Amino acid sequence: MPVWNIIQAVNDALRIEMRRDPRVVILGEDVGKFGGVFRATTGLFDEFGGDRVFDTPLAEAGIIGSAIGMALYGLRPVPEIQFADFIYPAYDQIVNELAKFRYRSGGQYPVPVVIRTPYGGGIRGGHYHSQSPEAYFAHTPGLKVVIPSNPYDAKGLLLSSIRGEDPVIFMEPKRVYRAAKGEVPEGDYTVPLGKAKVVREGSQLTVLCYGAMVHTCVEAAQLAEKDGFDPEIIDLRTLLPLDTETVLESVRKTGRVVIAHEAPKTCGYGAELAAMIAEKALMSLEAPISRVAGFDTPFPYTLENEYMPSPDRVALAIKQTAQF
Amino acid sequence: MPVWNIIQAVNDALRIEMRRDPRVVILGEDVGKFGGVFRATTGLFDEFGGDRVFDTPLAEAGIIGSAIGMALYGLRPVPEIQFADFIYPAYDQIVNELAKFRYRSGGQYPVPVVIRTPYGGGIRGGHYHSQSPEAYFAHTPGLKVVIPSNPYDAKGLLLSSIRGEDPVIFMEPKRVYRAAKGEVPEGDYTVPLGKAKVVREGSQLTVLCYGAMVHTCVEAAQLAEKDGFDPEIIDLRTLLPLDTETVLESVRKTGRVVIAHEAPKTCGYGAELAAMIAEKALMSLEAPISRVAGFDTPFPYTLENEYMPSPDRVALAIKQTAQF
Amino acid sequence: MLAKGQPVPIAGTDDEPFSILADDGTIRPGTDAPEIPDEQALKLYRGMLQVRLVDDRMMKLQRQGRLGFYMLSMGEEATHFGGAYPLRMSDWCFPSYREPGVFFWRGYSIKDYVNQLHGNIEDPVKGRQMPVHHSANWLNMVSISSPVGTQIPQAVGLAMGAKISKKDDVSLVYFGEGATSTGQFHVAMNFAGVFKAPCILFCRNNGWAISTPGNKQTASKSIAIKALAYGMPGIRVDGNDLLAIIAVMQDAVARARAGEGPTLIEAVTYRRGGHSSSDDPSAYRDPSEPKEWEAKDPLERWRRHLESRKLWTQELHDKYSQEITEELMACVKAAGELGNPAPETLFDDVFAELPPHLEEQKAEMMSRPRPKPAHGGH
Amino acid sequence: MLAKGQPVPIAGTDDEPFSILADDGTIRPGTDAPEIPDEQALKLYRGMLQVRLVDDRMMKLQRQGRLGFYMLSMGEEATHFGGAYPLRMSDWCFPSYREPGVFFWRGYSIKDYVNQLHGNIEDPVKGRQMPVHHSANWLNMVSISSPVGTQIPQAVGLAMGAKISKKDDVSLVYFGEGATSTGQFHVAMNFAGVFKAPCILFCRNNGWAISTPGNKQTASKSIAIKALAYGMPGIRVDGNDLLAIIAVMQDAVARARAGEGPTLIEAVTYRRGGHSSSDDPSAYRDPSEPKEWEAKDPLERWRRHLESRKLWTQELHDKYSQEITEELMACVKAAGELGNPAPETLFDDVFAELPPHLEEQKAEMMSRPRPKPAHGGH
Ligand SMILES: Cc1ncc(C[n+]2csc(CCOP(=O)(O)OP(=O)(O)O)c2C)c(N)n1
Ligand SMILES: Cc1ncc(C[n+]2csc(CCOP(=O)(O)OP(=O)(O)O)c2C)c(N)n1
Ligand SMILES: [Mg+2]
Ligand SMILES: [Mg+2]
Repeated sequence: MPVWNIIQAVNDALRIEMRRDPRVVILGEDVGKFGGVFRATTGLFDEFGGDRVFDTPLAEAGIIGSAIGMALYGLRPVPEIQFADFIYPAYDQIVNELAKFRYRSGGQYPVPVVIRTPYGGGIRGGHYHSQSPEAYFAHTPGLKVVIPSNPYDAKGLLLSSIRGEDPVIFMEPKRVYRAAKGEVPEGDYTVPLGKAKVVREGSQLTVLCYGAMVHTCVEAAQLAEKDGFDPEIIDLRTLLPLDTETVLESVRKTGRVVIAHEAPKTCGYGAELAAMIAEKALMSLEAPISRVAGFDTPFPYTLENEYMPSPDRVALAIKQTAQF
Repeated sequence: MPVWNIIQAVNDALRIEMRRDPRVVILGEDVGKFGGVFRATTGLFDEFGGDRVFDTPLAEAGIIGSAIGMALYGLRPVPEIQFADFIYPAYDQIVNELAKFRYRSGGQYPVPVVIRTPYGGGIRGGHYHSQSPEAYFAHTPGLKVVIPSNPYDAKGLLLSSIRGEDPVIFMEPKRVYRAAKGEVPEGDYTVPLGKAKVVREGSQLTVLCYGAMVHTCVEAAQLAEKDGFDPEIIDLRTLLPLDTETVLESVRKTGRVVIAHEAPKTCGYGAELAAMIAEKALMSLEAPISRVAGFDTPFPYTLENEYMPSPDRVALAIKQTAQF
Repeated sequence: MLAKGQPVPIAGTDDEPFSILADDGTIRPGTDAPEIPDEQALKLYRGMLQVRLVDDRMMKLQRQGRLGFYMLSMGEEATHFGGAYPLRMSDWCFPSYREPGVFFWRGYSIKDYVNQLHGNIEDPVKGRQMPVHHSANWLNMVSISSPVGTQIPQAVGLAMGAKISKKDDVSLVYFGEGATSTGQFHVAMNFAGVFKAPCILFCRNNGWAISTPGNKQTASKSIAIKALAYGMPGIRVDGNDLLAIIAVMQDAVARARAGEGPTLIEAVTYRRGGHSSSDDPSAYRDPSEPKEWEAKDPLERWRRHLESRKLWTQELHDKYSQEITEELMACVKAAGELGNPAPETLFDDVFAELPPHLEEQKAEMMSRPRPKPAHGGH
Repeated sequence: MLAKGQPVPIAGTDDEPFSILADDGTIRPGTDAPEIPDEQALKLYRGMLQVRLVDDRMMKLQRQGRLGFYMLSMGEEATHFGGAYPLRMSDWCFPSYREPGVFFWRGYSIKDYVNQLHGNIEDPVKGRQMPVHHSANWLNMVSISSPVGTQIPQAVGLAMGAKISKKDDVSLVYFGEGATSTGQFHVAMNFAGVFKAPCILFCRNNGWAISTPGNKQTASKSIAIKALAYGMPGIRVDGNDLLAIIAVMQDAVARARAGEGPTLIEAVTYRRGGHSSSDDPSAYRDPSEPKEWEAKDPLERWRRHLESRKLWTQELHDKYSQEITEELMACVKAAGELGNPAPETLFDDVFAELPPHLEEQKAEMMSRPRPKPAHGGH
């Protein structure tokens, strides 16, 4: 099996699906000949031509709006938004249109559009190249939200997303685009949406995370382990629908929870996780639920390392929660 | 003291502030001569003229973008977005610009813009005239989020908002625009941002709510009371910054929490409230935290009464939580 | 003036709208009018009449409190049928909320129409949207949404999709002049130009966007001239002249189908009624204005045209009116008697399959004692 | 050709960009060139040279890993100074990320510039933004943001604000041709037209938006022609001709100040470097293209002009270069030695006052053992 990074895995998934399904088209800024600013669509223009892989004018509302139209005609558009920070001009098309089309038409008009977009900090990008807007989308009924943390999942989840019948916000952790490497089977396979994965079994406390934060949490666990702690780490993989079962099972076992994400704490996805647990497993809890998150400030530039949850910070939360 | 409804109170606040401060200007769709589709700006065009109260072309991004520019020049714009459901074309201007201007400029450029917008269901408006997008804004660092439930607060909070130095999303509960009546002092007074209000003292459990839902919760309390329950009801008034102290004090007293809002449950503002409580007052809790919220579907038309938390539904949650 | 079949000129700055039918219903000399077979000509008349009668009845129902909301298109009916007539059934239409005639022309029944307004159990969109937000996938009529302008990039995208799929289907998208101020209009026009999308962008310039008049909406000399900003033809047409609209639409459709790209059409008309049943136009406009436009009524102009062709008779008109009214009244009665969609249908169609969290919410709802009956339905 | 002081014509479809300076630096016959006093003419030269030298050095620092990111404006310097020169200090400018010359002209120091790039403790924006995102409120230079096009409606709004305040200040807003595809451009242009905002909308058409060439950005014949869609004058000007830009800017500013409304200026130029230090243009464009544009270099053209006016000498050039380089090197050295903003400053300026939840987060951060030193600063 080849060892790939996330970019390669995404690229491979797109290629496989475009070969398999002539309805799949890719559009976005600089995704054509250039292959995207992160090079995730490299080579696809050459293989599939400008009808199926094409650059658009600089207008995210146009990218998503036109993708919706293509989906209505029966295509399977996989638009790229260059950075998640630039998705907001398309926000109306996403939350008022894409998310509601099937519902508002009484089921007449499904619009299976998969929006790929790199998100997150750690690349010295300041607050316009580092945001983690997943909670905005998880709060919007009608959208699925998928965030892989590694190449294997990236490929399998992307294939599931494109083959599904629903709109998906597929957020790619750009900080580990190249750093997260792993074995990726060649050819076709899928990873189902809505299934979390226990990436480290542990007895003492449950760490919930997704995307690049999974790597931070694994490092944190290694630090904590040295001091004798034994956390379980769950990579959620899909935020919506959430794999409540896997989460609750772990929480019921450990009775303690740390949640980590990069997005600002207030009303972040961690709030939903904590609330869900406080609703369904309160009586299992032996310690306050701890959220390690970005601060409630815009994402900074120079101080990004202070801003983003670090392994140290997560490890501290693990220890404090375990010792509560 | 006159008995006014919320529309009258908002109108009065705008008039008072426009008289007091020549920097205040109002802009939006149909806010001029017509006085706004809900008539909240009635009479202001006549009193202050078309330079200070004016209709714009149909473009929310233009309304908020230009309001930011006016604020940079030293004005105090109070733009109206006709329905909160139509705020998304301005989302980029709000979350990437308005919210971050002060921060990103190192404090050089405050932009005190107060966006007024009617929100919420119950007017048979279907999913494009009923949304409650407050969580999107509460999750965005740099914005204050204010939601009055009654005329007195509407006036006092709006005056505080306009006089403050920060951008504010001021959401008005349109279902009770006319139905919520109350005594409103003439002339100037303010209600401070960031202070919740206990609207019903109770010993048994804490109900957290805001906006139109306050009325639903008060009705629910009356129902529950008949069966011998004694809930405390807190009207949050400001969602960001949240009055954590008042909330926690009550929770520590009662040990039980019901949260009610109209917005979809997942990642709604209730998630933040529950998470905050699970972090800071877990050990006081004697029952799971219950969220009574809109379902995770788009807002429906015919079935809106099934969708929106009703007094019955909140009362049931009160009883179940109290009896847990 | 525009001769049919010739390339559509880019609208100049001060163009009078292109017109074929004179006020008396005759064909203006020197214009090359499209030929509309008698049967079709009458069908168009019947269609416009149907919109008029339906609108009238629905506004009454609304005033009686039997409908939650309604939007009239009185005086703008020619834009519906002029747009719809030149299309094939495999073409697509993205309506805004003020073109019921397009639905009817393509085969949407009064029954479906009235049921949608009631949001009852037979509403094609299952009571999910406000009145006038129709959707008919069996007619390639796309679901209407309230946010102004959002349908425009979608229509362009659909046309791009047809082109990518090597089909010669075209899409037609309607919007008001107010919508031209939105960012959506711009990005859509720009995509259409760049991708030479087979799309017809049809602006019903009816002079008002709620209380905002056209001259506060844009400082450009016309809407059609905006086409220049996107490298596509733009044409101003008399929006109350059914024949002229058909002519410019036929040109635009032919060019789109031939791979020659999009066209912006500005149909100059007038919103004679209020914006919606919630609106009171006397608060912001001079009542003499709609009066003036009554004289330019598109239905009456078409009637005169049919008369000049010896097709129209009072008897025929009465027959149509009666047929339509009877059908309408039957549908209204039936619609009023139908119940609401079942509460549990709230959870359908959010996704293709019900995910666990919705399953749970549904179960929770169904386990509760039923709340008081909801409004709507009857 | 445009005569100064006369009303700016609306750009036709195939207009050659307006130009005053011939390639050899002389004034084209028949053009009415603005008079630039000698001292100012030299100051403009020095300014453009400074941008060139600063860019060059900063790219080197970036390549050495001493700066996180950089964006060049090589070849586009005339657009900075041509835009800045006709303004008063009470006027406002909303730059995009590619006009450092406007900052310099208005008095932004190399020190501030370099400190911003380092995000260090003396960065005027406190290390809050990526390199090249300057802000200088003491110069009415508005904070740069990365999202393309967002500054355009803000600039129009500021101009509306000046008008509402009965002041005759104007605003100037810069953007690339890529930005004209955004909804923001459209809503801004439309507001500017409707409100006759005293705003100059300045498009640096440099041919590329990252890897996307101008002809994939829009199908319109020019950017200037888009002005027609908004009822305002549009003008195409040679973006490498400092004098021509000053001329059209002076006209536009005069009309804006006189209450005659906005102007769209399209300055036709070329992005000779990569989009940014992260970009590799060889992946998508023919290297002969930038080569060709080297021959049209704006700095060189201005140099020839000064030479024709007997103002330029090699000695003067060397003196300027040396002065600039010395200042620059000193600033680079100093900037590299300065530390980062203190961690607790993370929480400043989110709001006017620190609310309780940020107070708490700050306390929590400060109570933790310090993490490894952050990047940036040095
Ligand atoms: C994005 C958005 N903003 C505001 C509204 C409220 N609104 C509904 S219709 C309308 C006016 C539309 O005018 P126009 O486009 O001319 O269409 P017409 O009603 O005249 O057919 C407005 C402002 C909306 N639906 N969507
Ligand atoms: C809304 C948004 N979408 C995408 C981007 C990514 N991006 C940054 S610059 C750029 C190209 C801009 O081109 P142009 O407007 O021509 O300006 P130039 O770089 O040529 O000066 C793109 C696509 C962005 N910053 N903002
Ligand atoms: Mg209109
Ligand atoms: Mg460019």
